[in-house]
Amino acid sequence: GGDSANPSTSNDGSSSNSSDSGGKRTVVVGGLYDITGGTGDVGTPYAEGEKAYFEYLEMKGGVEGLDLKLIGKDYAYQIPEAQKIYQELRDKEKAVAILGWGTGDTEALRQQVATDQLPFISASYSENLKNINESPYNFLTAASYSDQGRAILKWIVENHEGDDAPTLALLYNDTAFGRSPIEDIKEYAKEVGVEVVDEQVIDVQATEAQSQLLNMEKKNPDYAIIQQTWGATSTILRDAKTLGIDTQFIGLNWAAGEGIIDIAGADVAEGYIGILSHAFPYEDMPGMAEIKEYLDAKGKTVDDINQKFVQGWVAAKIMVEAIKIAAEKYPEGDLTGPQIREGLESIQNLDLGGLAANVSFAPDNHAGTEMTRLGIVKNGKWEPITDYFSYKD
Amino acid sequence: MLRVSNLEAVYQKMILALRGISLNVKEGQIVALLGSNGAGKSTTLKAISGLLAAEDGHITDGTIEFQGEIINNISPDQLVKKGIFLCMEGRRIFKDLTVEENLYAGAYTRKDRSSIKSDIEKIYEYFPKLKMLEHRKAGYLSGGEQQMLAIGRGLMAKPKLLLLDEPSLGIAPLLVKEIFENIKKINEEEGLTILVVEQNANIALSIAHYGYIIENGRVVMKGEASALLEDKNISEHYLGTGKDIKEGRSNRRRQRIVW
Amino acid sequence: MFFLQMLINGIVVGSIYGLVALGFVLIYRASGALNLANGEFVLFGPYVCLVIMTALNVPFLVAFIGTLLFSAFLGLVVERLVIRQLQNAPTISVIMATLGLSSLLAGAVHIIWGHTTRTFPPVFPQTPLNIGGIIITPVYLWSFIIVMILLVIFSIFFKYSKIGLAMRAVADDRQAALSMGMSVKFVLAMTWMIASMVAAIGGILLGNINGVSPTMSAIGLTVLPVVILGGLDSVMGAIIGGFLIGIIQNLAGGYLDPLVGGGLKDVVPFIVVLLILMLKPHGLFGSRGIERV
Amino acid sequence: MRNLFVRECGNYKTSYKDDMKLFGTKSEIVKWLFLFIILLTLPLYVSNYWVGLLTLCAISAIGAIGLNILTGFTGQISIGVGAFLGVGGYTTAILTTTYGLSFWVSLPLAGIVTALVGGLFGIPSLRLKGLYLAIATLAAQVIITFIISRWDSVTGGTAGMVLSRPSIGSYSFMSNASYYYLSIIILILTVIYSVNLLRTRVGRAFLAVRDRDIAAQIMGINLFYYKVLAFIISSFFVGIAGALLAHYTMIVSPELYNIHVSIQYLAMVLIGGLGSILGSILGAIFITLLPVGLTSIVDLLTAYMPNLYQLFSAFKEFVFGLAIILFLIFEPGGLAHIWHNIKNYFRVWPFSY
Amino acid sequence: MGPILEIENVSLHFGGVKALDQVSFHINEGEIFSLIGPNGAGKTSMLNCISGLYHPTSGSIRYKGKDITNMKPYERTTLGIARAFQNIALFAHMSVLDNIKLGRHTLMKSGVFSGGIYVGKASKEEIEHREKVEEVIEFLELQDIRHKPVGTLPYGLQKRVEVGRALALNPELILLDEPMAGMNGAEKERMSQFILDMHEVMKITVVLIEHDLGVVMSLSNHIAVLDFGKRIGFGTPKEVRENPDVIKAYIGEETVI
Ligand SMILES: Nc1ncnc2c1ncn2[C@@H]1O[C@H](COP(=O)(O)OP(=O)(O)OP(=O)(O)O)[C@@H](O)[C@H]1O
Ligand SMILES: Nc1ncnc2c1ncn2[C@@H]1O[C@H](COP(=O)(O)OP(=O)(O)OP(=O)(O)O)[C@@H](O)[C@H]1O
Ligand SMILES: CC(C)C[C@H](N)C(=O)O
Ligand SMILES: [Mg+2]
Ligand SMILES: [Mg+2]
Repeated sequence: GGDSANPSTSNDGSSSNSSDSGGKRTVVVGGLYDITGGTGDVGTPYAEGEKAYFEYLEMKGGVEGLDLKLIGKDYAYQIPEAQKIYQELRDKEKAVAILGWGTGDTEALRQQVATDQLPFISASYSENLKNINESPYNFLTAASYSDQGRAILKWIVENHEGDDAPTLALLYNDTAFGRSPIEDIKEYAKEVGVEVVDEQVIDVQATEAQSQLLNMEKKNPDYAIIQQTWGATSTILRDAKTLGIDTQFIGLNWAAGEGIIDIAGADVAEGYIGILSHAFPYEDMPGMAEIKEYLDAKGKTVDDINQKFVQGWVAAKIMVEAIKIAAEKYPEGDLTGPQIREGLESIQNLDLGGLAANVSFAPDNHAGTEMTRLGIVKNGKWEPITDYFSYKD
Repeated sequence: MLRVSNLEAVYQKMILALRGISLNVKEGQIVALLGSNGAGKSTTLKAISGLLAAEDGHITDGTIEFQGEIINNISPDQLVKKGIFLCMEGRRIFKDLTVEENLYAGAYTRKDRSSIKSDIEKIYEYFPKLKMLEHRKAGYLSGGEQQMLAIGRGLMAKPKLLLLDEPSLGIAPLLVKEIFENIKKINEEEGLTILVVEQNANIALSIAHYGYIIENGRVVMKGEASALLEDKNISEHYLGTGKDIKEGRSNRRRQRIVW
Repeated sequence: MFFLQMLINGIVVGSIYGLVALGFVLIYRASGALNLANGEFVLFGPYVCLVIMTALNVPFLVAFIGTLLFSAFLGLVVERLVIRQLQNAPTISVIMATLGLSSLLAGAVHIIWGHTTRTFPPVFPQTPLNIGGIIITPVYLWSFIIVMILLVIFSIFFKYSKIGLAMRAVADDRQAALSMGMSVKFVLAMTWMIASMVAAIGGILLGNINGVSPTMSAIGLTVLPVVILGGLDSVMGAIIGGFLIGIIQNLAGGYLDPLVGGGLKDVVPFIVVLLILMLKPHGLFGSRGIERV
Repeated sequence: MRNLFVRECGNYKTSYKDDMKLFGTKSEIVKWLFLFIILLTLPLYVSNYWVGLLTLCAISAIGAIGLNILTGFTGQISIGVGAFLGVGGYTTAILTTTYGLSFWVSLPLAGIVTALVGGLFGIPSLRLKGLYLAIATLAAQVIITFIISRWDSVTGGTAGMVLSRPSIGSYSFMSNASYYYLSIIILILTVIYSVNLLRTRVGRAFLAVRDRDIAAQIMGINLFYYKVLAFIISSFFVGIAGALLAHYTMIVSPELYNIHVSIQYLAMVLIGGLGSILGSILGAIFITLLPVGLTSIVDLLTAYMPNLYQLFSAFKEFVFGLAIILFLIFEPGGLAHIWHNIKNYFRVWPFSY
Repeated sequence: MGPILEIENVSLHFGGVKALDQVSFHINEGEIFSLIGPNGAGKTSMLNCISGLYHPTSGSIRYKGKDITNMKPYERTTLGIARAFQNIALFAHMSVLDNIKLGRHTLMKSGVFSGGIYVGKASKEEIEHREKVEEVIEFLELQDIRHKPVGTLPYGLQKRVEVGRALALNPELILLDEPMAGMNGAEKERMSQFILDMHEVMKITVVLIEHDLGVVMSLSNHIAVLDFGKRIGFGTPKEVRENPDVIKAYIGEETVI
């Protein structure tokens, strides 16, 4: 069984890795989702996006010569559970590639993944995963958290008004996810002449953050970068408004998205800036055509999905792209992890139709892109304020 | 008033504690229930007051009839409302409640809330020591003080039938006498019916009208209290030989009284 | 000023803690068990309230009362189906059962309402009050008031009502309580109903602050130090403990965080509790277990 | 405070007595030998996936036995096992990765370091009891993980550390089967040790401390010593389990050791049976495999109704809770008790109706 | 023989309550000594001071000439002081055997290592002490119920197991708090005889709290009487019986003994 993009063939028992079911080669991609855990609010649409892309492929007749399946399971954002499910995907479902989720579990699995030679695309854009030696099978499909931070710094330097050097605070939580970009941001800030005046740790599940914000206020930073999820970000924005703090808050990609406006309220979110690593459904991008086609077939509209859905869709699409390349290159026998890795590594400037920055990989580069863009909440809606750009430009 | 017939009870579905007990308590009487350790006295009282289930015990046969109604399957709190109250063995006072609160707890099911206060004063008259300890947590009381409290709590309930399980346990002799005199008095003045389990057969029979002796879960003897008092076997078994203990030792080893 | 603002913040946040802690105390008093599903009881309240408000389009107050009724019912169901079945089991089994319950209820919430965060239509005024430079959000002020009212109600309840006495008796010695004619079933049912309602109130206030999402149930664990600090069986303790932990958290956050690189807010309550317990093993107001031989 | 472990009435557990009978008769020795052989040959006939799961079960069982010594036998509830697993895991991570020590040296050291840390957090047991003590161990959980995630220079902070599988000479325990053998042998040693310990003097003292500490004192038992000793012994095994787990998953990170882990372990000993070694093992298996079983059910269901995946995931959570509750209601004695009932049934077998 | 235990001006206060008030007496080695008095007089509190569960507010306690006033309870056990409680304090779901074996805790040695390994030292010790335990079981005639969990036994038998557990300590001084409560005449006689055997055969010094005056008078060599925490009488049974204070507070005028 398993959650399958291909219901017609999923009944034959997924454990068979037989190279022909109807003359097709079976390729199983494993998925680790957070549906019921702490990040389920964004994890659910993301997982849906991934599944949707596989369903869409199926709808369009699938990939030539392949029987492509996505088998995903909920690990509720608990690392031990992720490890168990990963084993299940590897040993029972015979997955040859994985679509993952959190920073903690992705990092926890990276060595195992390397040993098992399973290419792994995670929703975590932790800079650590770029390191080819430590994580030879991990791939990043959007700008890393650190690169996002650097992009923000670049934007700040370019847009800062006033004579003094811009000052910056960092707000994050005490998890692998939260701390991932902090050192890099501090280093880069020094480079570009932004002064990091304060750091505050705010729990992912914080229901208030007043003491931290008051502390921050003492340093009176011009900007504050938030590396959090929707819940904590909304708490920060709301408390900041309550306390009348006029710092410009800027969130990394998980601290941006529709949820902020929904939870914090449009008036609180107004003026908040965030990294928009992926397109919103309402943005008129060429890449949206596919999604709309899929939604139409399902009797849904773009209002039923959000940016995180798009994000999942894109991750799945990149993985499938790599599988296609691998399948072409190795037309015989079962597709293996290393072959798919090769496929990924040969992706060059993959056009995502504006849904995200184009990605390229190489054997010595698993970071798909450094490009990202910024947006602002205006009239209760996210609006891009830059195009995709790299801090290196 | 209370008629127990052929009662059989087991604990944990395997330990047979009562093997067909029958007894009768008439309204206004004091009935004494005697027997050695493990005879099933406490079990009988628990069965009557519905408290067996809490120890994983069950009535497997026989009936208990109270004022003409079969009460085998009535829950203990209902039974208290019907007027049966058990002063459990081992005191079982509420340790974390004060002495006064314990007495209030005894009166839990009473409707006449107004007279509770004065009844508490009455208990303090019976047991002046308790008055001194009024606001102390009951858990700190000495063994005997706890026993007084347990009896007092039973009296507070103003039941129709009071079941007392070894009220004299751990009570100093002077007070034992006093307690039993009080029991007698309450019985006479207020017509309270009492079924009392007691090791101190002498004193129990001296105030009781009727007595039962049970061994191994069966009634082995019954009769008017006065008659039982005079029975030689009984006095030897329950009151001791009366001889000096030191003298009677040579022939005591492994001797068991078999009924 | 900074200090004062921290202090006030602590008190207002603490009042929510106290409210949630109260739910623990109630259950503990009647059954000696820690209700580890308290966080999930907190969760149900705001969801139900939200549903009533939006689906039936009734004003908040009506929905609020409806929620209380529902919560009482939920408490009753839980007691009937779970707690009552464990009447003769050791307390630790009951604690474990509440843990199972927490997973079950969380699952139920997920099934019914999904994972997205919802927001309350503004019930309390949104503009913060500025009292001499100290800023307070009205929701917090309300929770403070409600906590105070509940403190009075429960103190009176435990001291003077028959059921209050019965609750304590039942917790002390169940069999003996039965022999007093106390219906253990009734007492437990009452307790769970009340505790569930208290949790719902806490949840609704919390939902008004941060929106409603399944992660809210984390408050259940957050307030454990509060309950312990105050003393497991003390209503007063729960509330004062709530204030204290709220204040300590904020002061630690305010003054110590900058020294250690942050993150103390969630650790400090436990450190404080550990220290205080070494001096007062039953919390500040908890009653000492009685052991006599 | 009331004793949390005692029922309101006189039920009793017989597991302690049954422990005494271990290896009693010839036929029992044969039986255990048989079981031993089955355990050792298991990887030959089950899939690699199952070998992996069984390894996790074995490792959890070691930790659960450790916790049961503390909670089941000595009556001190601990909600800090997660962090103690972490202490074990980090100790071996630091010793092997940073200092290049061999796994075979660092494994016992991980046990010892955890034992010391456990003993340290056991000191409050001098004054605390029951739920108050339980919360003190919860404090240990919070404080230890906080320290781990902040002590960057040693622990690598929130990013964690990477470990490698142990090896002897050039042979590395990289395969699932080899690691399974390693874990199962350590589990067997743990079982033998703890069964013996608990049926002798120290074990009786533990039980005495659990049931009536005042009477225990009069028996000459130094309460504080035995309470802390229980923490130490318990933590030793938890530390060993943590180290084994760390080398198995080859990573340690603070998020791996959160309170959910602590609660899972508590569930293991409760579902398995308090005060029962066998129960700890069964409980570990149950809690490790239940989610796996539920996942399979969810998978089955979604094959037919793919759109309801979300619902089924939540359903899994729901059923997990339900399973625990039903379990407690219908078998408060735990899995160990069920096991005994089955055994008794077969003992009298053709004559039981 | 000289005093084995000397109580000197012992007071014990709980808040305002004076459970013991300047109590002094001594107990001679090898005698049966009884402590009597009305309920709440402080008898159990006195035993608690002797066994170390309470520490006197003032005063001192000497055992064999050694000051033990501030010793921990478990340390006193090793000196040979054993105790049976008024409210039964057995380990309800352990067997009679294990309960009594527990009494031998201080006499055994196996620890964390030898116990865990079992083979060798620990197993030898277990078997050795099992024999001692069986002696106690035989002495108190508990053979039939050896393997029963104590919790299911009737009250009277539990009391006997409790005494057995104390005996298993090989004590020199045994403190018995109302060991005959809840027993009928015949049963009391049997318990009395056990006590006499302890005293005569095992040469144990016995301290007895008991409300049954008949038993007390016929067993004891000396008696101390407490009332409201004060010592109101001390001496041989005869002296005590004739002490007017004692008669007034405890025995009652007309009680015939
Ligand atoms: N909770 C229980 N579980 C199992 N067996 C029990 C339980 N309570 C009592 N019994 C058994 O039932 C029998 C009768 O016990 P019961 O307590 O009724 O005796 P009793 O006459 O009151 O004795 P005593 O004078 O010692 O109080 C005894 O053999 C006892 O072992
Ligand atoms: N821990 C304590 N806290 C408060 N008061 C106590 C404590 N222990 C004993 N007392 C009080 O001290 C007094 C003496 O108690 P004790 O138990 O020594 O009496 P006793 O002589 O053994 O009486 P009994 O014959 O009833 O057992 C009692 O009034 C009791 O309430
Ligand atoms: C929602 C996020 C917290 C999850 C994210 N993918 C991570 O890095 O962990
Ligand atoms: Mg009895
Ligand atoms: Mg006493």
